[in-house]
Amino acid sequence: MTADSVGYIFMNAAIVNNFVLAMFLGICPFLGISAKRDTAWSMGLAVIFVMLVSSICAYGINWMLTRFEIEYLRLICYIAVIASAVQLVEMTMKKYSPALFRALGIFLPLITTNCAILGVALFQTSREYSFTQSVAFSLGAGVGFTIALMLMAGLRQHLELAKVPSVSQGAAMTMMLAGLLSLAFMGFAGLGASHG
Amino acid sequence: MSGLPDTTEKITLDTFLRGLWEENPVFVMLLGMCPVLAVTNSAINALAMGLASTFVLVASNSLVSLMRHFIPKQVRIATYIIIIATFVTMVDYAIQAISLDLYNALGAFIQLIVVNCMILGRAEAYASKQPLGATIINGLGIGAGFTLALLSLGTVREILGSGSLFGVALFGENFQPWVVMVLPPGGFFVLGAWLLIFAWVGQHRQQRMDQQEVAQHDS
Amino acid sequence: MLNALFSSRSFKHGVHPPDFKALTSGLPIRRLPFADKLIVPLSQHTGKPSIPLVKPGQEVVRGEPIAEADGFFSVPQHAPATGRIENIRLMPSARGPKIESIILQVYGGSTQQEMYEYRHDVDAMNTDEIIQAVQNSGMVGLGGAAFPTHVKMKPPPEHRVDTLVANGCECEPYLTCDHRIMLEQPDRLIKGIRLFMRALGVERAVIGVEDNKMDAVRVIQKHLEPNDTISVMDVPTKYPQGAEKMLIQSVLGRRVPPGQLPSSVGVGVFNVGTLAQSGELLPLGRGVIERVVTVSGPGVERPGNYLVPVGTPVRFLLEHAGTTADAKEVILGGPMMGMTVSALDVPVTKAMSGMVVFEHDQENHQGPELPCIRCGYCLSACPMQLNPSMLGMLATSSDYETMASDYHLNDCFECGSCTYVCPSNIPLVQYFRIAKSVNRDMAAKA
Amino acid sequence: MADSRAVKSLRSSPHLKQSVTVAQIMRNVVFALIPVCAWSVYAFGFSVLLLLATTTLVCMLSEAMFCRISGRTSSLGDWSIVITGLLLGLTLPPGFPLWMAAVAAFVAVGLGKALFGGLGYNVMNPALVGRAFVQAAFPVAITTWSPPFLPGRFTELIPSTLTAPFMMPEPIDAWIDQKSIDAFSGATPLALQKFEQVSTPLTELLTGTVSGSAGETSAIIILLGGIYLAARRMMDWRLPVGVMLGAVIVSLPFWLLDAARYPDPLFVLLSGGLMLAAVFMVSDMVASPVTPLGVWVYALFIGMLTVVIRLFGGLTEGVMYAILLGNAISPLISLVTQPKVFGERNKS
Amino acid sequence: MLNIVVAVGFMAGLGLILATVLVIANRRLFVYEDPKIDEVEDLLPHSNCGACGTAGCRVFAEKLVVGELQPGACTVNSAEMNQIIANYLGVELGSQEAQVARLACAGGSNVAQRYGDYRGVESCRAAALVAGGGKGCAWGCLGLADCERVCDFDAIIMDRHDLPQVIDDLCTACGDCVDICPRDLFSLQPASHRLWVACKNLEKGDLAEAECVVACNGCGRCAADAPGELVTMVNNLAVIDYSQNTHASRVAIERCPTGAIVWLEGGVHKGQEAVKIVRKEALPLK
Amino acid sequence: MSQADINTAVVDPGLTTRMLRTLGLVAMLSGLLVVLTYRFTLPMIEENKRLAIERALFKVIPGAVSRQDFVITEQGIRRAEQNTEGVTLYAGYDQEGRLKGVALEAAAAGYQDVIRILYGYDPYCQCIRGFQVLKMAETPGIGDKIIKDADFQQNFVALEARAHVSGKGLEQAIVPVKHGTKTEPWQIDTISGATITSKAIARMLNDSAQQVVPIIQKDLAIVEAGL
Ligand SMILES: Cc1cc2nc3c(=O)[nH]c(=O)nc-3n(C[C@H](O)[C@H](O)[C@H](O)COP(=O)(O)O)c2cc1C
Ligand SMILES: Cc1cc2nc3c(=O)[nH]c(=O)nc-3n(C[C@H](O)[C@H](O)[C@H](O)COP(=O)(O)O)c2cc1C
Ligand SMILES: Cc1cc2nc3c(=O)[nH]c(=O)nc-3n(C[C@H](O)[C@H](O)[C@H](O)COP(=O)(O)O)c2cc1C
Ligand SMILES: Cc1cc2nc3c(=O)[nH]c(=O)nc-3n(C[C@H](O)[C@H](O)[C@H](O)CO)c2cc1C
Ligand code: SF4
Ligand code: SF4
Ligand code: SF4
Ligand code: SF4
Ligand code: FES
Repeated sequence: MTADSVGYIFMNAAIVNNFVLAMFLGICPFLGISAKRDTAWSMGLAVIFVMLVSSICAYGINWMLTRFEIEYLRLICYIAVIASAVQLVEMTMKKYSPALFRALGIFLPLITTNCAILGVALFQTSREYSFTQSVAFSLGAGVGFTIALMLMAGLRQHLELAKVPSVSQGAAMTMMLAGLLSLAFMGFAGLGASHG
Repeated sequence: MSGLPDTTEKITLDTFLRGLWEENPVFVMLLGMCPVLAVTNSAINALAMGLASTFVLVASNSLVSLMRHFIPKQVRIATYIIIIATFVTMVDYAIQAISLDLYNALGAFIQLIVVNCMILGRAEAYASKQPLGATIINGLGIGAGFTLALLSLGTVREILGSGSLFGVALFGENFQPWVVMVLPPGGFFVLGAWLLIFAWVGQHRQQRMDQQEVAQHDS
Repeated sequence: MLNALFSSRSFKHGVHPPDFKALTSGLPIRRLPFADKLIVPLSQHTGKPSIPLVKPGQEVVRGEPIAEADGFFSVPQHAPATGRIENIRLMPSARGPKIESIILQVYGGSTQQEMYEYRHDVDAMNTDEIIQAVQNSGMVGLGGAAFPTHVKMKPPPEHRVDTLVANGCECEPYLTCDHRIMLEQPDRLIKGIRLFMRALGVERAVIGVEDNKMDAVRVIQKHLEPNDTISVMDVPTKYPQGAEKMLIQSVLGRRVPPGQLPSSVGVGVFNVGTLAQSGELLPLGRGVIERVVTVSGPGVERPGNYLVPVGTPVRFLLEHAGTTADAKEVILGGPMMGMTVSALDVPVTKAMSGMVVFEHDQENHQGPELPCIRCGYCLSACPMQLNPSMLGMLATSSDYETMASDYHLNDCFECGSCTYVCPSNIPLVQYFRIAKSVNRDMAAKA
Repeated sequence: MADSRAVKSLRSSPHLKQSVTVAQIMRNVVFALIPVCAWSVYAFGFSVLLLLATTTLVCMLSEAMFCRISGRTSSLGDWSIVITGLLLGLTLPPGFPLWMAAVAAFVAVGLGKALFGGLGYNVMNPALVGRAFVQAAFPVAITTWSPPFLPGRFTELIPSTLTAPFMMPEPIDAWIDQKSIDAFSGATPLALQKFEQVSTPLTELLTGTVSGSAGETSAIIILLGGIYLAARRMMDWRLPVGVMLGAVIVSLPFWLLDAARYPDPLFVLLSGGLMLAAVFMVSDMVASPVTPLGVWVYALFIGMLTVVIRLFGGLTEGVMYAILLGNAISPLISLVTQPKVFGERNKS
Repeated sequence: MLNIVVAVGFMAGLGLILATVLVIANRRLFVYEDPKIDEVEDLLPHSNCGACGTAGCRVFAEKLVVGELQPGACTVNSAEMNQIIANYLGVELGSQEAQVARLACAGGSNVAQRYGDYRGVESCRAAALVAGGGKGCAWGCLGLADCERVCDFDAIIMDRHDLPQVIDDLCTACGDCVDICPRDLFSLQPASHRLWVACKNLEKGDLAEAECVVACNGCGRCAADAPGELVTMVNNLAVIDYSQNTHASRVAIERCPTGAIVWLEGGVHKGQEAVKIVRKEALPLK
Repeated sequence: MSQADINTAVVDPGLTTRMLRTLGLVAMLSGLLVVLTYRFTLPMIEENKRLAIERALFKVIPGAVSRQDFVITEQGIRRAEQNTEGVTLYAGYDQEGRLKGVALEAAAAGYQDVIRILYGYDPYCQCIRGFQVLKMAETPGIGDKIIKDADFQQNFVALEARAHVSGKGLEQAIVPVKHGTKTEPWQIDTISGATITSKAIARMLNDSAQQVVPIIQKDLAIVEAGL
């Protein structure tokens, strides 16, 4: 696979340079929403969806900004549009699909302040991805986020049944677990790049 | 909300100090973790990031505080974010102008200050309710707490991971750096270790306090 | 199809505890003398307690009904001996709570010859009459569950029963009472089976016997006619082969679905003791007033199989069999499922098949409880194919609801196989009992 | 007796207990490991002896310390920590500096085990947590191999072994060149295969006359240990078998496709730490699923992932990371592979 | 200069577009939820204990806002906070007779017989399932502290005779202990009730006293002394009819020979004729 | 709240204007602030960027002191002007304005992520004279040997990249070989222990050189004309 093939971009974002475990993006929700598997799953889905939406928005905005030669407004535009898009999605969901809203909705405001979302938009721009590449990248990032979240949730829920010493309960242990996961993900380094 | 108690804060020393420890955004509130982990592989990066975030925090929150009576609830998040993004962009260009190396080292994380939950969180929870003075002082405190936390990670990671501090080699030629410390897992581990230490100390202090209380009851 | 290929002659999993049956399997059944006082609990069966028919001070003849059934889901009680009713009051029971019991002052030996009975011509009776006669005899499952036998003879109408399975496995270590019954009373057993077959309207009966009791198989075979509708089948010796679901799987290859009764797969299961006693009692119209009890274990001086009047205090039985100085733990039933008693004043009840006495508790329980190391031994022991490891971990964090809702707690029949193998000494079954008990309470309160 | 006074014990059933205990299981694993260690010491010399002693001792000391701190009763008696120590030592290169080995051992116990509450509660294989940590911390030292059967290996230590704490080990190429007759490439069979497409003869792999980690040497001895444990039911045979199966499933098609470029399945099985890992590490019960189906899924996952990393990743050896990742998804595997209750019918 | 104009113009346009979108969304998609619910929920203690009779604090807040319940129903919150909520919502504070958990057993290890030495999971429920746990009295407290463990408010501590003691000030009447006790010994009682029977033993006379020195032996003196039908004997046990609580008085306890019926007022008071318990250590196994 | 209240809360006409006004104003304000900052910092940033490129450039083109940018378009090499599309090529000249070499960017996937370098090409000896890493995320201590390892740098004293006579591709592809086995000038002696990273360098150099070297040779005059 070559470095700019869609497959490589997807896998690189999802696994090799996992957004959470290797790039440190979206740590706050990763720590916050990984206590229970089902919420983790819903959050993951919500993030994938919002990433896709904002990646597409960002692609469009960037095109416009470049035409007007006001690239320096990129950050503001991205974040404003993403935030509004999230809010819009949230409201639409609340109105038309309360069930889906109950499953995903509570996470949506959290996503607004999730570096991973903005990270996708910024990286795809700085790496000059094409439209399909951007989509692959955002999907990969979302899937990678979900993988990390689910693994973490599995471990944490499993540890609820353990007699964890009181000092290491809570944030400290979560952090160490994340470290261990990150350590394990180092095994994926170089995956998919040709090494012949 | 007439019935609710008035929560406007009087400025005291505590307004500032709280951010350093009790409400430390990193160690206590676990906010804004991404830059904390991502850019602390050297002390200088940590410091720069801390200062940049503090600037954005104080500046944007001041503006939010000033405008707090004019912003309708429905658009408040959008407004806050635009304000924050403005200051972030300014910092971004400032750092590029100062040093490209530093800019490259901090990577995209300068821009990602925008989404640092700490800043938006403070805007929502504090600046939108408090007057300018308190906001600035509190913002400075929180920012200092954030910088302190970044530094406490950055120094440990740099010393162990590269054998240097602020770029100055400490141990001579033959020192074996612990590469893991500057890699992603190291960030988690060092932060986890700090949290462990704090939890441990906290627990011991709690125990001592309990004992004292018991002793008082007995006498 | 694949199932048929891979299913062995027995159920999956299970354990192989040492059986210690040689202690008593060669000893014929002996009659135990009467104790001075017998205690007949009004509730020694599943279902509603019986209603006393007698008053304090009243004289009763051996075998006379002294309490009547309270509706269909209940059984009467009969006087185990001739004597005078001393009192009717709360007495300790083996399970803990005190229950209403009839206390009988027994007259001296010679008066015990008279028997209260009411002969029937059983061959002339129809189904309902047989079932009524079974209820009148006060028969309950002698295999340990003490479920009223006549209730089991009337399966729900939507189930069609086609086979009777006689449970002669006796998979519990130490116990040999069913073994002795099969050896000594094969005629009564077969009579009982034919009677029950008629009542249930089935064409076929299988007696399942573990293959460590081949002598019993041979004896029974001798009593069968050629091409008999009754057959004997030896099944592998493995605990808990005697659990009805396992036995049905072993002899018929049918699997009773979770939460269902054997009749859902067309089977009725009865213990051989139940059948043999029914075969003896029904024609005479007598009630259940005694049963065979194996008394065994390292703490017993004279192990054996005793024919014990119902209501005999455990203390009396122990005195008779003799216990060693170090006796420490008295278990009613077998060592895998039986329970220890604290008060020796509790009486022998209809469902009590054995009494095992242990000396030192260390010998069977080593060391403190350790965390589950997830060795998976319990999973490969559990005959119900549950996940005791997960259940145990959930129990230690008191998540009883999840145990029932997600991990089939209620399908556990507390056989103890998981606890038996657990290298971490986790008292899994005990946790499961706690969990079930809490869930029951919560359901009752809700 | 008659006197009720003698009868007092009240217990819940069952009143019989099979006699195998956790400590016995662990002790037997140690027994099975001893021949592996012995062969390793024989092949690489005193350096490995010191290495194994260091990891085991530091593991035991750390365990004792953490038990003290957290107020647990000491768990040294259950032998599990000895296994951790030995296995950790066996996964390190023979000339690995002892101070780094001590770091690995401390991290293994602290981060891998004590943090979560000790035996039974750890979520990842402690020995491998320790090794992964030093692999990331000291990537150069942990990829510095020395050849087996050097003359003088019982009289002289590999120079890097006794590196002073916190110092960089000195390069050992010169020392090896001086010792060995043929030129030593410093590469393990896996690296040779991956980067030069040079295959190592299977007999050498079987008997362990190749360079590599201290314990990834003789496949035969490791297998014998595994068979012993499996026969005594102290190890789940499905785990190693599953791992090997998984490895073959992935490597076979590639080999058939391009035998020059991809290694043959037998080579995949015998080279690197796969054997040691499959027999002694994947089989660690604590961090693997318990459900019958889960066991297979887990083992196959690890086997397949190992080969994927080996063939397409940046590393030559993937088994350590594969196991750690397997540990990480083990709770999820357990969850979706709950066994079917007796009598439950397939939903059709 | 043009540059600046373009930038400012663009941003203004963007701002207006976003605002318009939000305005429209706000109109079209708005789902009303009373903001007071959030405000009130913030003022509640977040214990989610259920003492108020709802499924949790959020539900309670919802019911408060619509006026179905009154703030006083939360027994965990401080009185001031409840007053704040009441003021905020402009409703009556309302009140609930303060309740506490009361234990109907006084048979600590120094007075109650034990026959068996229970070994196994340290839990009353577990013991109760093993032949009753070895306690002589089949109704009495097993002393293995299930209630102490279940109480989230640390309102129960086991005394040195392994008998739970409720600290009235801490008890929020959440009822967890009532649910957990396998012997059903706890019940929630208005804190103002003074007369209390601390026994559930249904045995009579010597049989009862043989199992526990402080058991109600069913002698009936309290029933005879108490005014009206306040105390009656049911199954050999004194039962207090709290609907007649108005004429409760200490006379009922004075002649109790075992001290099973007590008067609660700044501590536990027993009648003059009650046995004096001097024994401090546990009774030996019998 | 009654239903009527709810409706007014939503349809409050003042609210709409306030929302529009606030967001619009804030957005304008922010636009203004940003654009001012941008204008103010632009020269410094450009200067910084130029310095950074030149620092790298002059390192990979020994002897160069000034530079000129070109773009390789489909028609051949053109001077870089705004909006010329194609691969940028930086030419370095000495004091006298003589061409000392050209520099190009190349990239390939390394151990962790994509590695980007700037390499210097000497069109007269037809060889690569050095490279500078622009961006890499390789493991410190291993991957960064490509910078620090003297043996490895030795490869680039004069790494042959001769254009094929056909005018397409190289005569000899640049290939990595195992450490210590370099015999030909077009081979790269890899670093043992960091094979992956060093092979990535070889791969990216080869890929890039195969493309651009023939073109440079063809249009050398344009580049030489330079300043
Ligand atoms: C028709 C019929 C109805 C039964 N109903 C019940 C019942 O409602 N509850 C029950 O526990 N057992 C019932 N049983 C008895 C069970 O099959 C079983 O014998 C009893 O639960 C004890 O089983 P065990 O000794 O294997 O534990 C019934 C049996 C039959 C044949
Ligand atoms: C674990 C377990 C083991 C059992 N073992 C036997 C046994 O060995 N013999 C037996 O007759 N019943 C045994 N039973 C009871 C049977 O399941 C079933 O209830 C009984 O055979 C029905 O006959 P009964 O009602 O006549 O007692 C066992 C039950 C369980 C749960
Ligand atoms: C933590 C870690 C980091 C590594 N980083 C690099 C790297 O940056 N560059 C690289 O080429 N190989 C890296 N490797 C891979 C190994 O060193 C690999 O074995 C080596 O590249 C193969 O080269 P060899 O055939 O010369 O041994 C790393 C390995 C580990 C465990
Ligand atoms: C078959 C078997 C394999 C084991 N493998 C390991 C291992 O790979 N690493 C380890 O740290 N402990 C191992 N142990 C020991 C023990 O399970 C380990 O210390 C626990 O993981 C610590 O909680 C093993 C034990 C057994 C029985
Ligand atoms: S006691 Fe329950 S869980 Fe344990 S083996 Fe028996 S049926 Fe399975
Ligand atoms: S047998 Fe015991 S230690 Fe093993 S998995 Fe089951 S509960 Fe855990
Ligand atoms: S009151 Fe009930 S729960 Fe509490 S210790 Fe006594 S028996 Fe146990
Ligand atoms: S558990 Fe019982 S004692 Fe504790 S607060 Fe609830 S009601 Fe009161
Ligand atoms: S800083 Fe909170 S998600 Fe990144």
